[in-house]
Amino acid sequence: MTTTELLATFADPKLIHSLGIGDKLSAGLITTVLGMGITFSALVILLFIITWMTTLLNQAPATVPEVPKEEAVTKPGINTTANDNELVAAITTALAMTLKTSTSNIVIRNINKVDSPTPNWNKAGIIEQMNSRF
Amino acid sequence: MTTTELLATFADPKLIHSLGIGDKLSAGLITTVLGMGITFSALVILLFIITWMTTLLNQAPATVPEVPKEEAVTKPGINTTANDNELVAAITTALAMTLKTSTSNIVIRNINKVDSPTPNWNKAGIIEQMNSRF
Amino acid sequence: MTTTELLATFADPKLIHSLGIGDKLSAGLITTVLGMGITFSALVILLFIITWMTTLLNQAPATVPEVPKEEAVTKPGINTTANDNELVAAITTALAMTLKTSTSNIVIRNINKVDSPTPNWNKAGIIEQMNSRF
Amino acid sequence: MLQALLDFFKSTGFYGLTFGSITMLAIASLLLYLAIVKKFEPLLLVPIAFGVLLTNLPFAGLMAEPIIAITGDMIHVVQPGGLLYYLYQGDVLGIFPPLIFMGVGAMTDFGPLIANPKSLLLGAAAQFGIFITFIGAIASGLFTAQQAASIGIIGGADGPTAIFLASKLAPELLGPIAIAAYSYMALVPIIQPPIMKLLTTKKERAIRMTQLRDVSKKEKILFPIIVTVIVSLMVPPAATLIGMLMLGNLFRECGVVGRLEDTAKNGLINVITIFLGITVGATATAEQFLQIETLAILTLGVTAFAIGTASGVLLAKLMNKTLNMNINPLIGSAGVSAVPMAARVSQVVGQQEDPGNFLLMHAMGPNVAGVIGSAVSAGVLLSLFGTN
Amino acid sequence: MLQALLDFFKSTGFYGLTFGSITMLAIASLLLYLAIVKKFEPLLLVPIAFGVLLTNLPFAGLMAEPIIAITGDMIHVVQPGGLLYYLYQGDVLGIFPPLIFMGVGAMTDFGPLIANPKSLLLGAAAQFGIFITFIGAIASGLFTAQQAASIGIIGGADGPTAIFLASKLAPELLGPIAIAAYSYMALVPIIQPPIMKLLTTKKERAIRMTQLRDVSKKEKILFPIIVTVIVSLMVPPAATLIGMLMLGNLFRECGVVGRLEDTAKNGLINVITIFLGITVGATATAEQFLQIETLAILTLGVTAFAIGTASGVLLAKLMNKTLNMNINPLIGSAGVSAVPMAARVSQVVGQQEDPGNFLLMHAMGPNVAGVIGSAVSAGVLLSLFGTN
Amino acid sequence: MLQALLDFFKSTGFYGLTFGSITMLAIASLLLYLAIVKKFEPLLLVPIAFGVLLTNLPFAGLMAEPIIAITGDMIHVVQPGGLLYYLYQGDVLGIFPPLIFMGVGAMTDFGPLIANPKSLLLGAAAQFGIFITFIGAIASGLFTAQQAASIGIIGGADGPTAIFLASKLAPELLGPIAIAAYSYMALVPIIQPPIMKLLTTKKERAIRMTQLRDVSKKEKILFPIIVTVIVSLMVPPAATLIGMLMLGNLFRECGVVGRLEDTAKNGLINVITIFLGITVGATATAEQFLQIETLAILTLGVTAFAIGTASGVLLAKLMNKTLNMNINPLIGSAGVSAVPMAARVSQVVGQQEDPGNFLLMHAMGPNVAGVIGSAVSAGVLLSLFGTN
Ligand code: NA
Ligand code: NA
Ligand code: NA
Repeated sequence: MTTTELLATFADPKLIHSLGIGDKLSAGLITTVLGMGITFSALVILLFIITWMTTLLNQAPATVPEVPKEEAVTKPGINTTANDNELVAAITTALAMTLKTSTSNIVIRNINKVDSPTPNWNKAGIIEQMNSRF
Repeated sequence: MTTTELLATFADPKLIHSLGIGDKLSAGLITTVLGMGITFSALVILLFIITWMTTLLNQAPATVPEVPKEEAVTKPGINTTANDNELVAAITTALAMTLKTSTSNIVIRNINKVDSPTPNWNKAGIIEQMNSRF
Repeated sequence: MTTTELLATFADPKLIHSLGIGDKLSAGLITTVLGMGITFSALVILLFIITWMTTLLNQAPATVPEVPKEEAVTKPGINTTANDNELVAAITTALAMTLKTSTSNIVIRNINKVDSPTPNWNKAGIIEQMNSRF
Repeated sequence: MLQALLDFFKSTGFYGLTFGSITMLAIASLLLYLAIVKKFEPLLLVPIAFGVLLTNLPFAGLMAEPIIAITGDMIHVVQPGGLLYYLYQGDVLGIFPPLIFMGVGAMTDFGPLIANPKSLLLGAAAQFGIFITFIGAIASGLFTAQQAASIGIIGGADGPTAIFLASKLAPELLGPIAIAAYSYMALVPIIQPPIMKLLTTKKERAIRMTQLRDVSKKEKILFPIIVTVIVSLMVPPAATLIGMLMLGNLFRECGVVGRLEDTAKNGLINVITIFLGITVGATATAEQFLQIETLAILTLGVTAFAIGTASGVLLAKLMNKTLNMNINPLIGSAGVSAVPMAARVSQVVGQQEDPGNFLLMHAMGPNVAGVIGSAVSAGVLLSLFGTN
Repeated sequence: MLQALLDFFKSTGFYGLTFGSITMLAIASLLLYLAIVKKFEPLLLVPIAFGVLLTNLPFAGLMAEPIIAITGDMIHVVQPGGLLYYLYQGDVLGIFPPLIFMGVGAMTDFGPLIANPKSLLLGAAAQFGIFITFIGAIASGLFTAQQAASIGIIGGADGPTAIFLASKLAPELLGPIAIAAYSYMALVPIIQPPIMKLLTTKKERAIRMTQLRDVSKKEKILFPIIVTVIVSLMVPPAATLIGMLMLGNLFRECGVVGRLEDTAKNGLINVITIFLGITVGATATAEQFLQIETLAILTLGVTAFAIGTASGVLLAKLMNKTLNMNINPLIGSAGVSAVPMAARVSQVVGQQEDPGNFLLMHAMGPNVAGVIGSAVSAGVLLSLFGTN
Repeated sequence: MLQALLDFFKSTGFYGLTFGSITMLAIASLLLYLAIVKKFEPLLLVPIAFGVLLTNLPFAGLMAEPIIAITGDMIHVVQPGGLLYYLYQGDVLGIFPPLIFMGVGAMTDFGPLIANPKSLLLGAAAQFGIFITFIGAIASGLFTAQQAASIGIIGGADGPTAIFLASKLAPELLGPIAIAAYSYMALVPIIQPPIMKLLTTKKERAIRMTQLRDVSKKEKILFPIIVTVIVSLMVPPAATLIGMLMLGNLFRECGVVGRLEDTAKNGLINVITIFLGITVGATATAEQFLQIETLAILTLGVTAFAIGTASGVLLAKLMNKTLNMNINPLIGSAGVSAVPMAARVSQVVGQQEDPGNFLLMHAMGPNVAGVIGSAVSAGVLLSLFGTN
């Protein structure tokens, strides 16, 4: 009986009882070697790839990682402006409501944002809700 | 071929390839006219009905809208009393627990509710939970 | 017709219409007697068992109920030690991070826990999360 | 083009509107009014009412059955069913009501019942309404035993139990039964007080009860396990409802699975309430609902409530006289369940006699006992008239 | 042993890798990059991209159909299907998109639309892109009417509507259509502004609109009920989407079912977003996706967006001229939906002309009207080309 | 009447009680005691124990299969199945375990593993217990290869993986396997320390490891994607478990889908934990559970844990000697997973030697690697012995 045949018989719940204890144990051993071999191979390959990835990523700690972050913030420029302007709009509206005057009578020229640790889109309630809409 | 036949052929994935490009485009145009026509009609009808509804509702701003609100609060009178009395009961119980005396020794005659923006049934934890039971 | 036959006919949606109003009402009465009888029996048995349980549990109020509670806290001793030690570890780490020194330079000898009403495993964020993992 | 427009008109709902569907839309609006403006059990009446609305819009097909083809060992969906058809499977297969009961269990404090187990008797007595109404429904000649049982259960004043039983015994009546059950549960503050006052003397209504003892954590943990075992052994078909109710309660009381308790009584029960509400409403099509049977169900349902209320009060009086107890009979009416409304009604009616009398906690005992009681009665009816 | 190893190698995914599957893994990575780094609609693109990844891993079988055997009255599962196959049933049976719409309804404030109902016209006009693209798809000769309709609906700029229609009319194109719809929705701030500026004068862009009136609670409660009834009667196949959108909105506005509103717009929509995202992505296998049709879909999709944008702007101009209104035509483009991005674009482009001009709330009217509009158009397409 | 009462008695559960079912009720009580009083993995043991209780109540029928009739192209439900039968479909179809893994991924910080990737070797070594136990189960002569594989996987110390594999290879053993897996996971603080001390010297246990470096956000985002692709290509049948674990982790780390992360690790995982727990418990009927095989499973399971623990410790020692590393071998035992208990045990045993030694974070590396390791081993077993 070849290994392949043995394993096939071993894997068939209806045929396994036709195997002797020796054959069963051989098949069990092959399973173990295969199983541990593949488990180790997979995790060793992962080990190499992750080590390689971290080496790549941490090679130029000052320049590379920073770039995409900035990109993400500045590239869709219209969007950032949008957020700023919306913030202005929201604040204007709030002020207007407080002062009981029409929004169009107030112009806020500029707002200095204070950085906060929450993600950008989470800042104003309304904007957050809008973004969470799809 | 009548319009109906054309559309039927057009709508059948197995037959559509028997149509010439002219027929297909005609069917496409009919679809567009129907589609935009119905979309516009539906939204125009909505436009009229909503305008009509808002006119109705805002005709008598001071009287009509108030009535059902009051109704809602006062009609099921037993219920309101119940809420008040429960509130009394809850407060009495809390007081009693604090004062380590039996509940029955304390009688609270009246409580002036301070209006809060949360719905009525949300006021006391226990009442809220009871209401959320079904 | 025996009672069993009557009930069987009564319970068959196709045959019930063959019964006269008298038979139907008899069957209805039997159902009521059975239904209320069993409902009462079940709740009366519950009544006895719960009374018996509460008597048992409240017989020795000072000793019996306390034991398992203590057991739960102290038996898996390693676990308790683990929690304490982890607490030490967590605090050490926090201190180290504040002082910008390595963890291994600080040794906290002992911590007096202040009892809190939250369950033990809920105390430190990280431990809580770990426990909620399965 | 004109032909196409005409064809299209024939496919609009306007073309399919009947007197029946218009009536049902009006009923849906009425239910929405009661739920939103009158705040009658809104958590279930809003979804139910919207389900009634959706199901009666001609050609919308939200409850359409799927068309499938079976070829050899392949089941192929030729045309999917409507959204509500799929959600409705949770009702007809008996999945949603027990899951709602799990959430109810996680919300319910059985402490008052453990402190005063005699409340169980009142919770049993109030189920009398179920069976008297059953006989009434049989006597009307309109209903089979299965249908009569499903109508009687309205008197249990427990929405999930009513839906569970009706979906197993008489799914064709699910719509009117569910609507009746939830409407009457909302109307408990109007239905019960006159009956309670009629059957009690001024003196009885003023009885003050001794304060309930504290119940230990251990008792509260053992309670759901004991109830599950005993009730399920007595009445196996009640095991699903009682078991899930008590599992939810065990989550609540055991103190080590806060995450599961929270999910059972919030996220999960809310999702299922939405699905159950819309789909139960969606069974109320014009053809099914606008029948003489619906009128009979509504009449019998309110009778069931009334008899249940009366039975609870009368048993409390009987217990006072024969067993020399000191029970305010007003808490007997709470045995119909309709938690917590019925208990609140006991409190309110009691305080009309004596403003310093606090019956709420005393009434919570029979109130939660009534939930167990009607689940047991539903189990008996299932075992007598179910196919299993 | 060597034979066993060889057999095992043949069962690894490496053995099954093709140029197509590698390309799809690259596309999945690109989508993840866009979602995570560029923050393009991450809530849907992350799950979609991961679904694309999982489905293109050879032999992983996450979308495998189950094998069943039917013997007499027994249906026996010989081998269960893959995880994503089961979750995908929520898409093909049309269950997930309406439930997402319920959550969307619970999040949406229709106030700006009720305050200015003429927005409805702009929301209707923007659907023009759907039908022009439909004709384009037909003219390409590549598609059936069902497929063309599913492609056109990308112009509706509404993910759930696109998935609902495509799953019913052309499930074989679901992957590319969903990916195109969500990608273009994310690209709205890039696609729309040039078109808006091209079609408007400097003076038009600077028009200031009068402030919107406050909308009463009662109007907000009646609105979802009215819209459901009217739209469902006009276009019954739109009832599922519109009905669930409006049920969610009723939960929000009626003020008595806060629990249900919360669940609809948080727990439930999140779960379904995950399931819908992964499974929609999982339809994009190499064999299905790497086709000339996908390129056509991507091209036609962006055209649809552009035409929709233009139609909205042009109708606003027309209304100004013929009806003597004072509408800033920049809010017309918001009618394509893509809520709230398109409304924000109106605001931003407007402020580039006049920084003191706040169009956001004015643009929200056409924006939410566009959701209704595209659901109506989807209903028309379903009634023309669906099997029901 | 008497006959009716007698008939009724025969329908009560008392009539159906056997020695077996009473034993199972006692086992359920024991499990509840362990879960609630001893706090052994209560989140899963409470539902599992309650499932055992419910399934052994005679005639309650919570796991009853539905009776259907197939006529032409119609599938008609003659009698619905029990509640737990329907919920159980999530187990047998392999839906619940991967969804639990998604939530686990959303809770897990793979940072310690990325900072010290050599932990992966320890996570691999600890799977040795799976295969030695497999051979033991085969040698016992009681089990088929499928059953032996499902028993071996208990040594993986990962509940969802064990349930996933057992439901595919040997659903008839699901109950005892799940109960053994979760019980032994809870017993890790008792099973592991003696073995760890036996195999290490005092000096080895006192080794202090260098502090772990910080891991950047980018590494944490790339990690789940890389693991999914590599593991799924190597062992395709592991793709479902690993893919969902990593999707959950990507939700967590990518930082732009907080809503989905929250749902995956709270609402969704809680609901599924309840359903999975009760239904897994419900497979433990007296007939299935009270068998010599169960005893064998319990014995083999604890052996698997012990061997896994030993293998991890021994490989760590080997790495120290041959590769000249500075690894405290106590962290090797954490490779069996049982997150985070096994890592905590490493910490505690280490501090018994040197109270100033903090191994917790170092042990988290092998600990989470063990989750990946056992999913890979499960994939190998599936590909060798599964029907696909
Ligand atoms: Na009741
Ligand atoms: Na749209
Ligand atoms: Na493991």
